[in-house]
Amino acid sequence: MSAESSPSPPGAPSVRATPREPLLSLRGISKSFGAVAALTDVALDVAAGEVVALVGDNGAGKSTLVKVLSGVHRPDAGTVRFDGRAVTVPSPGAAQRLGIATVFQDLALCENLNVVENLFLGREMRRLRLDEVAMEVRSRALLGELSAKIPSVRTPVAALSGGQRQTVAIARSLLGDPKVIILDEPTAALGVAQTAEVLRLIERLRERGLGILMVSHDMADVRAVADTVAVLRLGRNNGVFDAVGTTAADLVAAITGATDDLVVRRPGRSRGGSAAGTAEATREGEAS
Amino acid sequence: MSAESSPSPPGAPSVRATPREPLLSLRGISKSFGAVAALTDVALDVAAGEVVALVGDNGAGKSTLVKVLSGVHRPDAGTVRFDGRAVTVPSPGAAQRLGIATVFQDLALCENLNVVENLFLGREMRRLRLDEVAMEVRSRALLGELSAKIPSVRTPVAALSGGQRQTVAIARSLLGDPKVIILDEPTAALGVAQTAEVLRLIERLRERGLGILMVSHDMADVRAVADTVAVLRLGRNNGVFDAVGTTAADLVAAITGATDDLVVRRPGRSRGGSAAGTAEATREGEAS
Amino acid sequence: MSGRLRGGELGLLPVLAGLVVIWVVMQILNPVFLSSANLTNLALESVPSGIIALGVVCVLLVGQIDLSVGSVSGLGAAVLAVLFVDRGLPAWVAAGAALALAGVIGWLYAQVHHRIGVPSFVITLGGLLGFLGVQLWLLGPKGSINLPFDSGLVTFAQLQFLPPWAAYTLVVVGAAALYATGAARAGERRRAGLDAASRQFLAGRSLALLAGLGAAVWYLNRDRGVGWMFVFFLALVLALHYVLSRTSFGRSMYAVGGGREAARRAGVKVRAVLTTAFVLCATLACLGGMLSAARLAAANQSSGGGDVNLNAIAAAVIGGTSLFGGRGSAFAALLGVLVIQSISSGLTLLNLDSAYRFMVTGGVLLLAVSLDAVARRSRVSHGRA
Amino acid sequence: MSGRLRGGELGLLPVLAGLVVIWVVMQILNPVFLSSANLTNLALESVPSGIIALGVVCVLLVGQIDLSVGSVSGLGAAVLAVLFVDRGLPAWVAAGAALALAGVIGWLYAQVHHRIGVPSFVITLGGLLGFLGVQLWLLGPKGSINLPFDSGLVTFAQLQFLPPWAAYTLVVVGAAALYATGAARAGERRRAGLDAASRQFLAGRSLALLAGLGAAVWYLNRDRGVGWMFVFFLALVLALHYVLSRTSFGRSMYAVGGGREAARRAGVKVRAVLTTAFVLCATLACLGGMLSAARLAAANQSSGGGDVNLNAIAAAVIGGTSLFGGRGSAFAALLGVLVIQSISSGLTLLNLDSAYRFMVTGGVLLLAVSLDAVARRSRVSHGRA
Amino acid sequence: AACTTKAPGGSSGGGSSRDAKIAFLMPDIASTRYELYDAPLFKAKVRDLCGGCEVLYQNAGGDAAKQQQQADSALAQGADVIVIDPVDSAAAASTVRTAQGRGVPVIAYDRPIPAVKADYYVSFDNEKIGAMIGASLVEHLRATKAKGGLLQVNGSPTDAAAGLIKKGVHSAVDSSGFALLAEYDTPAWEPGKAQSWVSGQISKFPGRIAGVVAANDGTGGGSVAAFKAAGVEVPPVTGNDAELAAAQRIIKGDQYNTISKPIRTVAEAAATAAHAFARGEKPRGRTTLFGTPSELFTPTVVTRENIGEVLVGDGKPLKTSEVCTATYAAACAEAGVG
Ligand SMILES: Nc1ncnc2c1ncn2[C@@H]1O[C@H](COP(=O)(O)OP(=O)(O)OP(=O)(O)O)[C@@H](O)[C@H]1O
Ligand SMILES: Nc1ncnc2c1ncn2[C@@H]1O[C@H](COP(=O)(O)OP(=O)(O)OP(=O)(O)O)[C@@H](O)[C@H]1O
Ligand SMILES: [Mg+2]
Ligand SMILES: [Mg+2]
Repeated sequence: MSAESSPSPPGAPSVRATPREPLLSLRGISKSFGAVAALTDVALDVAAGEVVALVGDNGAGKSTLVKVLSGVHRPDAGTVRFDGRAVTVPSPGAAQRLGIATVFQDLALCENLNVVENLFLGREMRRLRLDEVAMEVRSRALLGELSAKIPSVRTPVAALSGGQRQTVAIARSLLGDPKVIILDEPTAALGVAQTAEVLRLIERLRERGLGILMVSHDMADVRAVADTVAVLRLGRNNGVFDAVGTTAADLVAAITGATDDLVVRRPGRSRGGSAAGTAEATREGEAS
Repeated sequence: MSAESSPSPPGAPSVRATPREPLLSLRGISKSFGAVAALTDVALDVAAGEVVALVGDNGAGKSTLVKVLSGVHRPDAGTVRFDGRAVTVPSPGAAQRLGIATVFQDLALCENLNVVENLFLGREMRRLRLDEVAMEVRSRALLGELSAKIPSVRTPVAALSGGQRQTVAIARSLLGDPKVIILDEPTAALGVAQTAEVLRLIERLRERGLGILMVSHDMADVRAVADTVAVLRLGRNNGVFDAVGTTAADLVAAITGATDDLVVRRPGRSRGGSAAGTAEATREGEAS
Repeated sequence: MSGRLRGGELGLLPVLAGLVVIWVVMQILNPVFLSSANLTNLALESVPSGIIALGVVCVLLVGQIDLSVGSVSGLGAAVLAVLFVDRGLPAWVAAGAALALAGVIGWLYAQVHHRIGVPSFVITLGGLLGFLGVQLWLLGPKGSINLPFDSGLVTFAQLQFLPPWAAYTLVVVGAAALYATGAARAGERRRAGLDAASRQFLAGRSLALLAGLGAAVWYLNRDRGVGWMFVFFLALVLALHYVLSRTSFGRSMYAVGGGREAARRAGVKVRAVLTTAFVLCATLACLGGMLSAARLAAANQSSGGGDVNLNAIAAAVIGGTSLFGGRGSAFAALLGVLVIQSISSGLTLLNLDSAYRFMVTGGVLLLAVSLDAVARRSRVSHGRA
Repeated sequence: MSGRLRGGELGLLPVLAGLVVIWVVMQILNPVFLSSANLTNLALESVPSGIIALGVVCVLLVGQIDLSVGSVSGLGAAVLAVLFVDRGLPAWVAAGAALALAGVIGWLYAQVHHRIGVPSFVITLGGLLGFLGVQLWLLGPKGSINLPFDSGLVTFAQLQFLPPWAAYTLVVVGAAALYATGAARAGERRRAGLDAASRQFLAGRSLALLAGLGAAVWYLNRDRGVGWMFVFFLALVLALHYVLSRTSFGRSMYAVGGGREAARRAGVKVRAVLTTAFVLCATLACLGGMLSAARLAAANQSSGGGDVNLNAIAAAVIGGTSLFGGRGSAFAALLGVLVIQSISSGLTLLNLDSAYRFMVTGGVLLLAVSLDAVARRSRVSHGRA
Repeated sequence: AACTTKAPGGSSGGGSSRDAKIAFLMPDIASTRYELYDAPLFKAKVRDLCGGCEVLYQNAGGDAAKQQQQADSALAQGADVIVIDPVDSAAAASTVRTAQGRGVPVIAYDRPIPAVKADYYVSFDNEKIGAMIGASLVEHLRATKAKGGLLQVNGSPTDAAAGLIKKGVHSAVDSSGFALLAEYDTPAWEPGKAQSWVSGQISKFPGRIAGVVAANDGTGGGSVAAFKAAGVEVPPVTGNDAELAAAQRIIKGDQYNTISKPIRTVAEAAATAAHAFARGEKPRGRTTLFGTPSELFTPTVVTRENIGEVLVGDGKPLKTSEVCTATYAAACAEAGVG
């Protein structure tokens, strides 16, 4: 959480000096899919009680990085340190046992199972005689906290709306007792109230000392909750910014690699008062 | 596009008097899934050259309405008028033949087919001897326009990132020559540049006289491009607003049914300068 | 609970309706069909295929297939006969060895699947051929080995029936247990503030079970009664039902079948689940094969051949198990095998030529499943599209 | 083009490697295996199953299954024999009638699937039984009908071989056509500014084909030569390959198999595609059955029985067609059937006991497919996870 | 058989004292004879003996468990006698015991049931059939001074009857002086399988095959087709069952022999015995085999020489009009048939 408001030069992975050993620390992570180099020599740190936002263009490699951290993909090269120890994350189960919980971009829910079953999948209460009652009570409480709008916790996930599913996926990551939570575009499908709830939740989790890595395309959300913003571009580090004192324009420039604001500022709206450009304008506004 | 800045009373479906016959007009649409009434007596109009935003909480029934319009679901009751004629939309193919193109929230791409194959699925060029060259050229051009970041148009969709897939789905809706385009959360997974490009595209399509129905949770995007905003709440109409002269707070109130702003304004950020509340604050700011 | 009922267990009612239709039609065509004697036979004949079908349900649930259940059942019969009759080992040692061998076979399937990545269709096709070979080799030039009629195995499969008082006691205990567990769960839910089944509903359900099973037992007791082997099969069905619906392992099976990658990401040990499913399937196939041999009082070269494979898989599918994984239940095997055996037994009574028998079997099968499909469909059109 | 090559056609190389391994092993075990005479037999024997497997590829591609290909092929043989021999109709009328009947069967399957929603596994299981009954009924009074050895059908299947000059001409024409189409497409792509295969690559590929096929023809010509029936089969494979890869209909088949709902939403006429797939499958099964009867010079009760079903499905799967739909190709049927027939022919020459033959068949089958799986896997680990 | 509802008795006739139910359980449909000859002939004879009697005919399709099911269901229907041609002689013991346990007599038909004493046994001997076709072929080869070895195409490896035939063939062939080049158990008796095996042997032993001993007409036909397809002259090939198609091949000269079983005699003898049992009598039989009163009949080898006398023609198993169709008319005339 040390302040370093200017981006480090693109290309050279920038590693900020943190006051204490970060909870999660990646160095030199590379991952290719055939000819596509999704990640090249990526470094990233997440400290306890810190919210790190991971931003980048579509296809920049954010989800691939998330999947490496959560044991879905094995990196081709690089090291992962967790809680001070070098670890390998051979499987999603291993990640969970380490204390890394993940909300995937594609949610990874089992469509044929209902909400409670999905929430507790792999960590059912009373393995040999499922405690359905306790699980249902806990599910309702959890979903209530996220102001989820779900018809019934016994609905199969296949029958839920996009936002309802995302809420379930987020709720699932909160079960267990993770030390790090990784959220890949957690609010993409959420309504206004639910988004607010999730952001509030992230802050509460930070206060409880968890490390949080959040992928998002929404600069407003990022700047609202993140302490640090790491930018990926074409699979490489493209700077780490302190959330305080960085404008949305700076971030967008790092994301797109544009030196000017061409991408961001579109010509004014052709008719009517409100220009389409205001979408980004509002997002950029009010840099604190 | 007549101005009517105050919301009609919730409950009674409000139908604005439009200067000309709307391109697409729904009345009394209801749809239940078993015990869940997803839509109840919904009305909606989309005129040519108009961008209508459809907003609502998670599970409000937006996607269900989209699916009814695009022939995926058959409504239990209600009528659809298109281009002045009463029509039924028995299948997605029928919707396309009418001139309704849709980007679904779950994208509905075939994972085993590559990008070009997905784009032209169901409308291949030269049916008996596929014109692969022409299709590939056209695909590249189209994706270029959307500043898509796709490794190769011959990549199977299974290997694309979330945003890349969404771009493909949007591109697909532009092929053919639709009169109405329905976009269900089209920018949810898109990066900043791609979002800007899609909003710009929507404006261009409006200028070409298409009717556009866009579902979104992003009030900034909605207010940037929409002419009219229709609100669904718990499967019912909850007011139709003119985009110009309606504040984000008004919309959010209609969406959540909250009379005060409790949901929207969260307590200020507990530490650091930027409050998490600014996420919504920025979205609400600068009402034009 | 009630949600589960709506979604899951009620899903068996249409198959049950199909079964009833078959029974009525068959009874009209030949009044012997519903005689106590014939139903007693039907119950016993269903057991071997039914047990094999239980195993098939397990592999289908996790999205795999096992084409070799027939061969493995035949191999089990052969191993049992060779060890028990030729080598003179005690029956339980012989049966244990056969089951262990089957377990190893299932484990090997899983290893090949995991390590080499061959689809289970091909692995078990190899097994189908390979273990048929082993079976022939074991039985050697004799080709057929008789199991002694007075051995415990054969009497168990052929002649041991519950005494009437025991059968009625079982029925009463079963109904009482259903009520007790239901009431306990409902109470717990009510205390936790959740919706729960009403006492009337629970009582009604238990009484219905009591009446249904009681009548069945009374009717079967007019002939030889309820076979121990059938009770054993029912116990297996209930045990598997418990595992599938009330343990975290069963939950994982549904998850792996419904979305293997999603289950993996949720931390489910996918490989362990798949391995267990293959092992369960092979072991149950072996058990079914041994009981089939016991019923026949012989193991021979054609044990497990013929349509054992197809019948077992078909029983699972007819009962509502999906070939694509993630949907099915232990009761699917029970009902499916009853459908198949009822058709077969009914047509046997009709004295048809083979040509007509095949045609009618195909037609009736399709009819029975159509009923189920139509019911499911009307439900789906109100539920998921 | 090159992308497609990387993703699709190269995917057959591992199966091809498996085939070569089988051939080498078999040749070592028995030096007659690679003799011209045996390869000529092998080629002809592969045709009926191969044609049936082509149909199976079609249904598997769209995510369905057809268990009745065996029965339909047997029914086709029976209809042909009854009409041609007993009724004395011209061969082409008899064959046409059989094919039309098969088409109707496929269409019926599709209708039941669409309207009632029964899974294709069960429908075609009903068909398997029902049409076996019809076959028995048709052959009824005789059980077995000889097709005259001197009829055109039988000579086509047994004795008609391409004269050497014709075979070589075909090879040259084929290689030239491959080059010409490749060059044309590359040129078009280059003009459109897309990456294209280099002229050297295209020429090399054509020369390799020329050399390979030329050598094969030369070798087969040392015995009877290249059978017309095999050429016919190759033509069918190429035709189906064209349909699958170069027409919008073929594209829809992959789409429906890869994601039925997604295809529907893209405006694909899913029902029409499924119907066509079922019809194609039944028709090809019937064609295969007729050629099988022609090769045997008889249609009998066991035509289409035994392992015809399993062999055809296995051939498709071994060639790399997915049981879950959306992946496969016409060449899968060709290579898969060659693998199966090579194993079967090689073991036939070995004079093994049945017991060993079954074991070895199972083992070799697994081995051949493992090679493919390992290759695929190493590719996947670099590609999609 | 307590508590079984008896079907309402039909019209009584034939002068029998009571209407009986007789179960007639046949093993498979791999050979056409059961559906085509045994069952109809048996039924006809029973009808002659007692008009009100009912025959419950079942075919197990080669599945021993299915046959057991059929026997059980016959008992459930109140059968008074069971006539069974066992799929598996060993497994059928169970059926015999169950039936006898309920006082229902069992007649073993065609194949013996050695493990348990049946009440009666009517048959011709499958092992003997194997020996006969083998001997007939060997004799013919000696007469024509043929050179080379023999191929032996056996029946299904999972069929007990095929095992008996195989044994018989070996007994005739092994000592014949003709080398046994190779032998093959044809899965499920499938002619196509036999054909591809023989095709392979033709390329393995070019010019060295003097004859083929095939265990039934289907596999024999497959063997003939293999030689035809290889473009090689067809050596003498045997068969068994006297199928129509085989008769045509023999007349045409494509197949050397087949076996005509006195099915009528056997079926009628079985019917008579069954009827006697149903009336509570105990027929004695002519001999005793496996401790069972038995009647054994001798089958006839059919070749082109005697086909007109024993197989085709009026009052014989096959009708001239069916055998001598247009395609075969000339050959029929030549062979003196019709
Ligand atoms: N399984 C895979 N196989 C092949 N290529 C893949 C695979 N997964 C991702 N890729 C490629 O790797 C690159 C990075 O993908 P990734 O999903 O990490 O992007 P992202 O940053 O999450 O993008 P988005 O914002 O769109 O979600 C993309 O070009 C994608 O096509
Ligand atoms: N196929 C279905 N079967 C059963 N219920 C369904 C189905 N589809 C939707 N629903 C239910 O209908 C309601 C409306 O769903 P819909 O997808 O239309 O919501 P939405 O407004 O699009 O929400 P979101 O913003 O989360 O995408 C939800 O409660 C959902 O659970
Ligand atoms: Mg992503
Ligand atoms: Mg939605």
